[in-house]
Amino acid sequence: MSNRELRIGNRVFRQGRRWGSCEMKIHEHQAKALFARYGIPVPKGEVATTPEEAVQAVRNLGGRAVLKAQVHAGGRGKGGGIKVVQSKEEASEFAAGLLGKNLVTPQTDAQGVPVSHLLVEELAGISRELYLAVTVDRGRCLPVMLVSKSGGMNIEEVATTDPDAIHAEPIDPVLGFLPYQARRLADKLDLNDGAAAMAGQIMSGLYRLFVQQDCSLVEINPLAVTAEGELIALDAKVDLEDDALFRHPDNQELADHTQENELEAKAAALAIAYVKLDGNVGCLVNGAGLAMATMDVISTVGAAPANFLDVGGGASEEKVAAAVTIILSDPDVDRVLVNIFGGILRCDIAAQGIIQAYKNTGSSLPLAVRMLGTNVEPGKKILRESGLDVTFANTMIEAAHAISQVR
Amino acid sequence: MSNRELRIGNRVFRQGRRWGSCEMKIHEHQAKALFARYGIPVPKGEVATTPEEAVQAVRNLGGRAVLKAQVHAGGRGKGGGIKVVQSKEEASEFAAGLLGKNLVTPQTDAQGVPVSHLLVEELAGISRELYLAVTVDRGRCLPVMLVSKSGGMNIEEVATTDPDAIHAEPIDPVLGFLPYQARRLADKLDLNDGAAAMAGQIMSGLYRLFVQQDCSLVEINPLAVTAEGELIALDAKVDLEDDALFRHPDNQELADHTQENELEAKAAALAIAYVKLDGNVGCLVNGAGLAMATMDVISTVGAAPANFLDVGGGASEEKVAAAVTIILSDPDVDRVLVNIFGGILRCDIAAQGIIQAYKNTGSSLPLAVRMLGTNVEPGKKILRESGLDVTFANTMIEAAHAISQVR
Amino acid sequence: MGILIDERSRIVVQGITGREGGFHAKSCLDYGTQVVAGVTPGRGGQTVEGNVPVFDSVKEAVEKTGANVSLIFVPARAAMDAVVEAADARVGLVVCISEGIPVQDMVKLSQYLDKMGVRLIGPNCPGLINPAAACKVGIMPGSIHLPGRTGVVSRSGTLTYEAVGQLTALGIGQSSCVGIGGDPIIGTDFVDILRLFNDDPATDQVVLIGEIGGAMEQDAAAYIKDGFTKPICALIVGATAPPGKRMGHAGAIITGDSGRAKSKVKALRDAGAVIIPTPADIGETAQNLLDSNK
Amino acid sequence: MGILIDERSRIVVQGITGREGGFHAKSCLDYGTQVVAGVTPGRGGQTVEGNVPVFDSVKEAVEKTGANVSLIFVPARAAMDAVVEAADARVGLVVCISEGIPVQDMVKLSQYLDKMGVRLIGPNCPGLINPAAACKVGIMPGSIHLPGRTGVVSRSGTLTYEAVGQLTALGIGQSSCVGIGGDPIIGTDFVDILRLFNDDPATDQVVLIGEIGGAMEQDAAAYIKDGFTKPICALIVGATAPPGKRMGHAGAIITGDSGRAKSKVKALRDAGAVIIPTPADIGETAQNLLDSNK
Repeated sequence: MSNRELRIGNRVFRQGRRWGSCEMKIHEHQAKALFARYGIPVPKGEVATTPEEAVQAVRNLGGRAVLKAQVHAGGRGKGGGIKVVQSKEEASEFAAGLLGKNLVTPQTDAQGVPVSHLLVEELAGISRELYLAVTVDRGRCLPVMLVSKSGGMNIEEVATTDPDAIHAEPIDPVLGFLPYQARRLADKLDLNDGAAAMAGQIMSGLYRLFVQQDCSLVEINPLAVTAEGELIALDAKVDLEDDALFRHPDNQELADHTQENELEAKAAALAIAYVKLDGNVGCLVNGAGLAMATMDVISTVGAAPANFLDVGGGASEEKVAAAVTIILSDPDVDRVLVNIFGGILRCDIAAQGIIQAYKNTGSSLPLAVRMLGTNVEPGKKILRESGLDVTFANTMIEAAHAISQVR
Repeated sequence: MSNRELRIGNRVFRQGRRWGSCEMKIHEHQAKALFARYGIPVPKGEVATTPEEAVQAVRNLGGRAVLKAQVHAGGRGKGGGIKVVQSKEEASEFAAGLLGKNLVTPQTDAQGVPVSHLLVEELAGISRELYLAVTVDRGRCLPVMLVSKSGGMNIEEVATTDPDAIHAEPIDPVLGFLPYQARRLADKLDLNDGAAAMAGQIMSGLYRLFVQQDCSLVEINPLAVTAEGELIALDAKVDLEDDALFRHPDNQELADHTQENELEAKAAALAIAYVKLDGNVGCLVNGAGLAMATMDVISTVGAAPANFLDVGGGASEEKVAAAVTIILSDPDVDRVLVNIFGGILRCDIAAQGIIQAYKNTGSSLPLAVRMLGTNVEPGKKILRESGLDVTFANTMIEAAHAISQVR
Repeated sequence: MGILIDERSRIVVQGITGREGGFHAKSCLDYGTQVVAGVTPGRGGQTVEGNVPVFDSVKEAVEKTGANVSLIFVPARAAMDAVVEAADARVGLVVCISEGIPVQDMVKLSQYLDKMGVRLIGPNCPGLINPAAACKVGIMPGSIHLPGRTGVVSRSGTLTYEAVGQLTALGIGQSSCVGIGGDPIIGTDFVDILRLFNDDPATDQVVLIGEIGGAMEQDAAAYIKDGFTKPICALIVGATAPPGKRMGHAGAIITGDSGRAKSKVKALRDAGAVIIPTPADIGETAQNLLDSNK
Repeated sequence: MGILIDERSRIVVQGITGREGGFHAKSCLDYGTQVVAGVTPGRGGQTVEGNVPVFDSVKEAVEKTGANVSLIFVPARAAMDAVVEAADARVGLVVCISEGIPVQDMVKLSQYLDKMGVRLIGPNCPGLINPAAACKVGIMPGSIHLPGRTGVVSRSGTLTYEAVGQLTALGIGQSSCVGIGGDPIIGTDFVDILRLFNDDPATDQVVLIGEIGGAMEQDAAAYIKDGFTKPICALIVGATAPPGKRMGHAGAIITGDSGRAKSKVKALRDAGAVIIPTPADIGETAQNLLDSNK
């Protein structure tokens, strides 16, 4: 599934955060290993990195299995990243066709994401597919357990088309998730007594995982009811909160940077919020709100931003330089708009960072610069004397007009 | 230290519970093993069950050590249960003189408690002795961290003679124990920066131990400041809450029933609140308050209760019979007063239990019975027809008079 | 009148299909109490004790029957869950008979109930009764009570019955009797109940039964001195409990000593309460108090 | 007048000896703010920025200087501790500039602050300013502000400065400006601030700057419809953020799409707010609003 908010009516269940902060995604097989630690049943499976390992894993599972590409992207099924195989030949062929290649799904860009691991799992006889998740209810400021009988589907779609099919139980952080809440939710899932008790244990484990590992989202979609009436987590999604990773050194090692856009990964490593977009106007802005506003204004004058970029509040000259270097590394960028409102970040620092990046990259792309606030005059002076192709603007809209008129 | 409440002015820090519920004590060496798991520094040491093991342990520690009898009683030092030894001969002699024997301390009865384990520990160079504990503040309904510079002393005495020497920091259960609270308390202990940081870590570990193991009290007395300015827990007290032991199956195995009065242990195993006293009037009562009131009334008429006993609310016939059997097993008892106010416990059930115990033990001790409440008439009828030597009374004071007049 | 419960109280019994829950639900019904529902998960749809419907959840019980007071008999391990379920179902008064709730669970629970504005009586308590309203929400024997104008509040269970028995024997009726429970952390304390009695026009005087341990009686004394306007007599039991005796696994601790009982007696006397000399003198002292305030 | 802070506000800066804390403490002082104390554990006894005394604890700072507002610059990992320390020291208003507090810590913190009745602005916010009182508790450039009668509230930092800059350029002064912060869980939301503006006699109209993500603007719309009595204009930024794009490690998520921005705009317009068409039109729209309500 994609990474957007889940909303039911006017209630927003956070599955993502504002631009400028982040979740760390992990692979399904890593998430399932965490599930197992918290007593949540998962299918028997092995991770394969070569076709030979995949064949051996299929053999270990009795000759039939499901192979699942391990990528940080939803839509794997539609993209051809999941296959049920009935023989080792099938397994070998599928694995060879994916491992070391890029997988394109409806949620990736045209380039796709590299596949280096396959999860090979036993097949389960499924009678129904449920949905189970823990995230934070932004309005109530509380964790919330979400369940639905409509598992296996995109949950945002369910929330839009049939909001009553999703049931939410807020969780008090002192008390934790209580048995009566599990009973209430299990009741919505039409389970028999045994499965309801099992669902209660799974919910309780899922909540403990959410809290103890500092997650922003844990999700089981689908949670299958097997033909035998057992429950099993067929998929697993665990998003770890970046801001809390310092408490979990082990989890930091679960990161897979091959799954990220190169520029975005570079930016992330520097704690710069950067999102690659389709246009040609590179944007250096401080503050997520001002960055979005700048994009809006650029669009207003008929131009197109090449990126969202928030260089952050307390940026140093080096950080600004790194941000500008990332902007200039984007081959789509042929001009740059700077919109800095000095607060914690001082304009003179920003100016020096810009110059440093232009020098280092040898770039000569034209700049429209709008600066205000702390140390604005020294900042402008530094840029004015730098020899760069700078047009100064007093307002956002002036800057947008100026940059759009560059030939 | 003894097991009474700690009170500072009108504030009561719970170190014990009302009669009728209980804490499970564990040995110092077991408590120190828990300390180590929570990062609280303890002296290097070994447990010895024979003089040979004690000698070997002293040798392992370099020829000098402190030997400490492992008993569930305070006042070990005064009772001769602790000794610093400078040679293996000394160690052997001291160990041989204690192991397999009973140790009498100011807090045991004349019989003392058996010593089967010695803790052999390295010696620390001590410059100061501090006090540190976590328990529950009954008034605030919150856990509380207690510290004092007056470590190594009986803390109730400190609380009485110099209450300002004890500093308390209540802990919010949602937030846990916070660094600023550690700084505030460390500040009261006159520690240098390094030791203050270490104290903060110890406090934080002590709180996590308290919460995660469901303790009613964790205490370090003394927490020594060594000559090198390090902190180390020289003694360790961990009381586990009985009511929460179901959550901690491992901890249940830490019980040492050899340390308990035999009748009290028997009663405890049956969840009967029983305390052996000095008198001759056995008391069977339901309810802790009524049991205390009964003792008070017996004293009023010049007689002396042989025990406190609360048979509990939902007692079955078997449980009542067991309670009466325990009363009759006390050689000091030559008469029995029954004071039952039927609520959850019905009088007829109580009557049948009494008769069963008298039959099983073949006892013929006289009874004064006062019964009221649920099913009182059937209860009296059963006793009246039992053939036992029963005097009925309508009030507590009548019953007390009746039993005191038995020859 | 009377406090906390009256003719409008509609009781849901959590754990009604258990042995104790069933026995005492019937006893409450027999006394005249409106026991309108029971709750046992998985037993919804049954009826018990004549025609009391059983529901799977408190929420359903409240929606279907208008229950506004809960009486809890579930095992200790399920008690926190049961109390929170009642609080979340907007039951304003929860009476928890269950004993053995871990103290640290009570710490969490008391935080939560404060936040929710829900009053808990207990745990490990006999409950409360309003004889004039024929409303009994607890395990006390109803037959010993007599409608009247004396309030009773106690930390104890059976000792409360003793007190009531002595009052009734002298014809002194009770406006309300509340057993607040003996655990270290309880939902409602002496001061809370005294405030209610102070504001209750049906209560002329109060009998308070305290004991050694804790400082709740001292807190009560402080309130009596400052804000309580009615005659009150008080008993402290445990004066003869031997001090400082080290207990075995069983009995925990003799938390107080006679000095402690004395300090409570002193605080209460200094605050203006009449002291009941021994547990055998509850009725007589209350009678004297009545006579002297005529 | 103005909201939350004024001439009587006495500021303690937690983390005053750090680079940012020191820089902004000075900037607040220069603006005229009474910065009466700083706190850095272990640095008590020093003075900084002229004669601001540094204390080891907030409690001491409050006792010695009468500080009643805290401004926090400590690193994210220490921020929860700093906020609670301020709250426990009875500081009624806590402004947390620090960013990067884990969401689950904010869950706990918001529970605690509710219980304590302490107001938190932020975290991850620029703070607030009252130009007429020359009181600035935050990191905004003071020079762009002008005393006046328009209130400003925003989820953003620099975008707030942008809004203020446009207002001041047209001579529209501000009664108070509050940046509430952009995190998923924050201490004070749009509705809280709108209520204060509604009751503030010094505020004639309000500029609200929202963005995509969350539902706080919809909540604000509901309140504007029901209870807000003053003219208000609103901007929602992020309309051109592409919907549903999967982000890398860095940027997390584009949480909204233009539809989402549209739904916020619609809710606000339906509630009676005047919509600011683009981020370049904040000043002009506010001017028109002023003119039409003369």
